[in-house]
Amino acid sequence: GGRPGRELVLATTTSTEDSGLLDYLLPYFTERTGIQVKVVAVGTGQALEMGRKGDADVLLVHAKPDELKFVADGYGTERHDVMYNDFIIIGPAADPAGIKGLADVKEAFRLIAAAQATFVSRGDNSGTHKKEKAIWAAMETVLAGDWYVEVGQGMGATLGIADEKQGYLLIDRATYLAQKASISLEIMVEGDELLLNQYGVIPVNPARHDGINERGARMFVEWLISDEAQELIGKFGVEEFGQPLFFPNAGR
Amino acid sequence: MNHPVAAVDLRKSYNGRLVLAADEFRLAAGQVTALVGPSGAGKTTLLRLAAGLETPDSGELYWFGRPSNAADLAARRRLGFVFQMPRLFSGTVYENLAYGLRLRGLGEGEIRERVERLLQQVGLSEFSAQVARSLSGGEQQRVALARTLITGPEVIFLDEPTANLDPPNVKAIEELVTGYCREQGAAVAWVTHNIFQARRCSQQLVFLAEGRVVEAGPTHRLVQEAAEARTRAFLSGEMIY
Amino acid sequence: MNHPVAAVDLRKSYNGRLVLAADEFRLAAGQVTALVGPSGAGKTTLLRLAAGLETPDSGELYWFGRPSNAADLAARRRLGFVFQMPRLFSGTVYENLAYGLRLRGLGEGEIRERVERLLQQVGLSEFSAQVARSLSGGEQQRVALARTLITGPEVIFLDEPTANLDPPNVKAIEELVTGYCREQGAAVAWVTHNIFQARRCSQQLVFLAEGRVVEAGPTHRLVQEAAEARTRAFLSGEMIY
Amino acid sequence: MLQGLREALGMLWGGDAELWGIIARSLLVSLTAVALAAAVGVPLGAAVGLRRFRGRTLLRRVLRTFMGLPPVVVGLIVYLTLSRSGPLGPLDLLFTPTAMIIAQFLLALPIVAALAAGTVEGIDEQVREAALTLGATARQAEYKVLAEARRGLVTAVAAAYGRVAAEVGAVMLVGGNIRGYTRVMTTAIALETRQGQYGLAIGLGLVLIVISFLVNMIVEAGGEAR
Amino acid sequence: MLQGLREALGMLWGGDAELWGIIARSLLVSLTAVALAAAVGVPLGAAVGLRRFRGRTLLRRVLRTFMGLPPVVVGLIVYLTLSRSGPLGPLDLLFTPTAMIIAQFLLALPIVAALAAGTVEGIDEQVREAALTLGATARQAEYKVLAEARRGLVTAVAAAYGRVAAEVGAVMLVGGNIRGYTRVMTTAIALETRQGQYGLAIGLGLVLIVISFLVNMIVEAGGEAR
Ligand SMILES: Nc1ncnc2c1ncn2[C@@H]1O[C@H](COP(=O)(O)OP(=O)(O)OP(=O)(O)O)[C@@H](O)[C@H]1O
Ligand SMILES: Nc1ncnc2c1ncn2[C@@H]1O[C@H](COP(=O)(O)OP(=O)(O)OP(=O)(O)O)[C@@H](O)[C@H]1O
Ligand SMILES: [Mg+2]
Ligand SMILES: [Mg+2]
Repeated sequence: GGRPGRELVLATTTSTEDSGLLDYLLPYFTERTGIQVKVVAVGTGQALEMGRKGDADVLLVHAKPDELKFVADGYGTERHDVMYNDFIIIGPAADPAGIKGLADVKEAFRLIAAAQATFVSRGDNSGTHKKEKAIWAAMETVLAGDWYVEVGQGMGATLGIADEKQGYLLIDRATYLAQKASISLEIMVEGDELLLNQYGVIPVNPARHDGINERGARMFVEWLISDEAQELIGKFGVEEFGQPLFFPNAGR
Repeated sequence: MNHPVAAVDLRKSYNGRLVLAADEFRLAAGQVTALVGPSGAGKTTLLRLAAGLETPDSGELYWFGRPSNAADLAARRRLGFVFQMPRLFSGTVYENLAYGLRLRGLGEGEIRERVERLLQQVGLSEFSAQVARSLSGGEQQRVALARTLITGPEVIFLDEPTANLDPPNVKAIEELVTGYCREQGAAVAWVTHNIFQARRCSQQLVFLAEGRVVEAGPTHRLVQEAAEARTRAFLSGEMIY
Repeated sequence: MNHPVAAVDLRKSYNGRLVLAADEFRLAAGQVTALVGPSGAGKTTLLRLAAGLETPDSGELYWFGRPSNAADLAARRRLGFVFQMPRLFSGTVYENLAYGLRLRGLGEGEIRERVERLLQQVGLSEFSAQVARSLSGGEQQRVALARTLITGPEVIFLDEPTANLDPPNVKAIEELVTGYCREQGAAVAWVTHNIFQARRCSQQLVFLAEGRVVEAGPTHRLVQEAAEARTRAFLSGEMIY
Repeated sequence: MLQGLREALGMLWGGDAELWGIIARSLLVSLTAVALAAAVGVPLGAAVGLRRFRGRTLLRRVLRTFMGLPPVVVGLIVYLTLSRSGPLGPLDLLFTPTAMIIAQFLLALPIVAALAAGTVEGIDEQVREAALTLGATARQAEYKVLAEARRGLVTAVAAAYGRVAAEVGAVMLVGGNIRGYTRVMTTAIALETRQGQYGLAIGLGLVLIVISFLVNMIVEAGGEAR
Repeated sequence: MLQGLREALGMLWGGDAELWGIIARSLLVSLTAVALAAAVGVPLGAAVGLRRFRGRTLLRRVLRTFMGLPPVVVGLIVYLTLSRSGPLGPLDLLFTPTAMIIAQFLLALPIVAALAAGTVEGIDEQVREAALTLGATARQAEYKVLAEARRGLVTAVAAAYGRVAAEVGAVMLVGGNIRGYTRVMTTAIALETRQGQYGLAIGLGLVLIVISFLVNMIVEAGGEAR
């Protein structure tokens, strides 16, 4: 079989679609190449699984260790950095744990745990969740009790819950900015190097399945890390939010 | 005389066709009023109107001397109706008979006693536990009658209650109903196609045809000197079918 | 003589109670066989078994000289059944009559013609477009009969087909059925509680009681010299109810 | 996939406290919601099926349409109502099992009512009349019709249960899928799916189906018994 | 919320091509799925309701249970079947409207069948016997029962339509919610919800409900007509 070479299936995490980045970016790609991109936005784990099963031609995700393993296992042919944004800790204005303005995430986490202040976790093994777990792992906190709420949902939904519960939350800046207007939580901690959120692009290995759109995937990767696309990424969101949502860093 | 049911000028049309126009209709306490007439004459319609199951297009209806009112539960509970086709509930014969008594709040002991007596009277003692709808046609007809009689109504509307019965059973049912009528002073309206039955059991007779009351009066008088040819033909037994 | 339906040793129990045990039962072509007997005797059960609507616990059944087989559509289509309670389909009277003809692939013109003829014969010409289930009891009974006769069956099972009819209508139906039987050479099984009807219309008679064939034979002979007291009592008209 | 099923079964046998907790919570939420929907929906359906009143046809059509209420929309409406900034915010019900019951109740109600209406319409007017002539009040006569329509009502309730027990959109929104508190079978399945754990997701799905099967058996038995 | 509704209606009136495309696609997918489910489910339900065969009780119970198939699980099973690495991979149906129709068909089938079975059981055995004595084949007699059960069957189909038209879990998985290709009303609503556009999500939901209402009216009219 095989889809017509004009179509490409891109599996990606919900953040790229929900932020509007892909709707903004893809028309340019289609114009250049004539290739229609079919975006399937799912959880990170699900996107990788789609790649393993050969149901997507190319992946755009943000869970670097998993991505590297994916390529090492032979499911993908290569991996390129595309862009990054960063995670931030947001929380209620009252700031019961007293973390506002801290530069050290670990210190912030420790204070939250010590105060038993409500903390809302994605709890879904997504890139964001893994980042959060990595930070917790550095200390000996027992993640149990009413204060630690594991919701098992996407970023947007988790943000809604945190806002309702007036809890702290680790969130990617793009999602925060996109929904900032409708919530009351404020930025507490930002800027720690630990909080970088790297996105990568991976063409699925055509050798493992019939019908992978190898050529399309290659063109997509090449275009995404090209100067044109990188520049577009850097401009996205500036008009609306006064700052970019993603920072291009291909080849850097 | 005491007339628990009285109606004036009842009219009913279906889809623009007038199927009943009864100037006067009364049921006397302690008497059986036979309703006879051709198929489609309006006998069932008249019963249904008189029992409040159907709303007349016009006319007046009185129950126990007062304007009828379907919301008047107490009055309605003094009426009983046995449909032309038995409409038994799912469940056993016992449950069918017990239903009306349960509604009236009787205790289970009293219910059992009454059900057993009634079933015996209609010859169905052994069928108490049988699924009612699996009974034979004639058996179902008797259950339907018993189910109504058991509630002790003062007015009973019977729509061809013995149509599916053999002669001995007809005899038993006739005796049961006329006995009840006499003893309880109940008013009975009894639709039948059997002229012998009408003669045997009724004191009053109403002859309907094409939606109109052709003739009405005491049965013995009409049998001897009906004014209308059709009534005479029917009552004379000239047509015994 | 030609017997389109013949059965030997038919037995049927419900919930362990034997309700029918008929050693022999036959229907002769061109003749009406009356089935009489008390309510619950097993008349309906016998008809249903003979028509293949019910499976006997044991016994043999032959249709047109061959073992009966419900899957044999051609044979089944030569049988007709009129139920004790009319089971009309939703829709109009016309649609009810047309149904059997449509199944047989007749054209709409032919259907209309036949329906009109049959409706006239049962006195329901004006009711063609009425919703069948809104008819009066006797009207429904006639539609049920007409719906079966219209298919031209060679064997007809009639379960109390005139129970809800007035004398003139009974007369008309009797003439219709006996005429059909004679002219078409059809075999007719006719359950009735009316001894006059049995005498008038049947050549053969079967008297059932408590699930057994008490007596069977030519009607005129049984009327004169029935062996059993019960049969005599019934046939003599001593019990006219 | 077999692997996932094995894993799910292993958790069951192994007495995995979290899984059993999820199962218990699912049953609690869905059964409560359906019980409430039956309590309101059966009388409502009976009224629509049996009574003649203005707007009856419209109401029936609305109920039928609402059999297809999108769970996400119901979830959103409940969400916005219970939200801190919503009219019922002070009750503090958002992200609780109660909120999930409310949402599932709203989904189940039109299903029970519309199917019940259809069922009682099928039972002949004759039953109602017979009951009336035997001395029943209008309400008692309706009840008799319902009793005769018992099997159909059981089917209606089973359909509603099927809908809500399988539903994920509404409970996800108003419950929040909070681990140990509002996580139920369907939201757990959705979570496993998002993580690409298809085997485990299907395994949990099979467990859910088996539960539904058992619930159905019990409900049916209840319907036959009376 | 009103704002969102206004926005949704504005898009409708404004002839927003994308929205109208989504509506058309939703109708195409759900109506096709339900039509297929009716074609298979009505005869299946009739068989379960009317025939006596071994395993009938079990089959009926299974159908009832499957009224509650979790959409996500059905979606996953269809996904794994149609996946490139699944048995039907070569057909290349994943993330197509066809895949969505298959998933919704599987969800609708048990609903149609179980409700149809309940409905025909309610129609008396008497109708079937009457048809048989008038010369119907076993099949024709069953058809007559179905014809008498018409209104109940319409309700069954309406219930199934309601289920699939509102369903999001299965179509999201097997369709992928691809813009302009497999995005339907419910997946669009889910997307808006994820983006926090609650108003617009509810607006779209109301549009979906209005569509269901119209579909119901048409289906009902069809049921009365015959
Ligand atoms: N709901 C209805 N719609 C239309 N016509 C009706 C309706 N009910 C009764 N009719 C008609 O009204 C007439 C009188 O019916 P009714 O049942 O009162 O007759 P009846 O005297 O009881 O006849 P039978 O002896 O056959 O039972 C009949 O011709 C019947 O077709
Ligand atoms: N399905 C059934 N289950 C249990 N008993 C049954 C069933 N069908 C018939 N019977 C019983 O079998 C007996 C014979 O029934 P059948 O209908 O043949 O009587 P019948 O002679 O036609 O009576 P009728 O003149 O009252 O119609 C009755 O006592 C009836 O209760
Ligand atoms: Mg009548
Ligand atoms: Mg009989």
